[in-house]
Amino acid sequence: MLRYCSVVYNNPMQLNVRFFALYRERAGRSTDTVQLPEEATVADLVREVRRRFPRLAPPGVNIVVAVNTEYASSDKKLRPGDEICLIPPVSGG
Amino acid sequence: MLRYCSVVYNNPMQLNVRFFALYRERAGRSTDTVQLPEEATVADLVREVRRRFPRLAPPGVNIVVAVNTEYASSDKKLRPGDEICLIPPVSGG
Amino acid sequence: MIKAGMIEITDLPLEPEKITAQVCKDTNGAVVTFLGTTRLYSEGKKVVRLEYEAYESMACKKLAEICQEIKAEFGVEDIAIAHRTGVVDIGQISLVVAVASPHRKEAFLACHEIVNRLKETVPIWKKEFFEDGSRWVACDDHQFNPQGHKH
Amino acid sequence: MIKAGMIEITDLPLEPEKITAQVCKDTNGAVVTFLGTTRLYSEGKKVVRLEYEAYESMACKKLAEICQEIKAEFGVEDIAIAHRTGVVDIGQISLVVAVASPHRKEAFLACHEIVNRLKETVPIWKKEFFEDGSRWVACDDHQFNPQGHKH
Repeated sequence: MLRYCSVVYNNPMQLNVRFFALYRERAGRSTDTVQLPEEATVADLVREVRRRFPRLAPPGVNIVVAVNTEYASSDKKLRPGDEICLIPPVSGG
Repeated sequence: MLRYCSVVYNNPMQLNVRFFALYRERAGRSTDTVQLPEEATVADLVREVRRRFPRLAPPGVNIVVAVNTEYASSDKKLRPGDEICLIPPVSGG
Repeated sequence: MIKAGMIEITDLPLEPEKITAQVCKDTNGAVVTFLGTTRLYSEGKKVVRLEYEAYESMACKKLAEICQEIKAEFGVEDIAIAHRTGVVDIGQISLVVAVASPHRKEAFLACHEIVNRLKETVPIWKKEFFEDGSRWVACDDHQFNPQGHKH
Repeated sequence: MIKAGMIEITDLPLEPEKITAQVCKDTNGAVVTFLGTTRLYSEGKKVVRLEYEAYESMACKKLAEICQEIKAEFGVEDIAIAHRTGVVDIGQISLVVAVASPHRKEAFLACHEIVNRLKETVPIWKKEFFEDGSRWVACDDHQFNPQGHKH
């Protein structure tokens, strides 16, 4: 835990996150910046975003994430500069 | 046979036949008038038309007939005034 | 030229937008349109132009029957069909079938099946003109066998 | 607005003729066009208008991927897709998918499957506005359960 905290504060990644549709409305904004430790995963990101915006989605609902315009699994490692978007259930057509 | 002949010549039906597409070209005309005995069937009509236009279709090929804008079976009885058309294989679309 | 409801057989160029517009209603969410267009090649041979001939009154009636069958089988309400006759140049439209329904699956299946049935039963004929001859499509078995052995 | 080849996402009204025209070639004999239009009723409730939102760059890429898959699976070459964003009034067109191929079967199946996949994977969202409220379509399981029992 100590190491985790030191990474967060000494060498954090700053990541821009985009919200669309339902998530944009619930977050009350289109973008947000979150700080995560180096080597953080999509799951870490979702945890942090849920902490910042508790009303985004109920706990039992999976939040889908796209990294660099590709759907990402929860264990995918994030890198500085990644384009991260939260994708609510799609309904085009 | 005698009775058949007397029907043909004493009380014949005069029927107008229309030809389309391949049959029109092979008959060299769009319409023809054939005389058939009363109570003649589609099969009788086809036989008479084949006699008049031997190059319409090879002997082994079935000639489809429409009577009053409906596909007709070979045993269908014809009546004066029927609209009779010879229908080559269709290829619309 | 013959027109009955949303069925039309005409020797004028077809206008797909107008035909499709006939089936659009605000209760329909899906509109599927099929265009049959004349191809440059037929079985590897270059086609110069096509000619369509129709037994108009019967063709119109058969198309109306197909519409009734399809409406009953697929539960769709809105169908428009137009078929062109006469000379149709390469790349031009010979057939338009438009089907609209609340949901897409029925519209796709119904439109496809209309075209299938049309090609089986509607008295319309297509003649292909090549550089060195012509033929009525689908009439190959009507060729006389020069040896006279065909039955 | 984003456009890549025959894929377009735009907040301007869609023009189906122009999109369909892109896939017409004289080697194709069949053109199947799907129009998605906004319906007056959604699950029995009267809709006033709709709004579409897209993650444009990813939506465009996903549509291009679907096109590649469909071309490989169905052997078709010519596909055009346009999706509208922003406010779309009732009866207007939100989606156009046009597929052309030498023969009709592939065009029908490919066009249908493109629409199916689009609705599953492409990041575009539809919001329905009713007289008494609004909802993002497909997001029903994102409602918070007031009793807190939902998992």
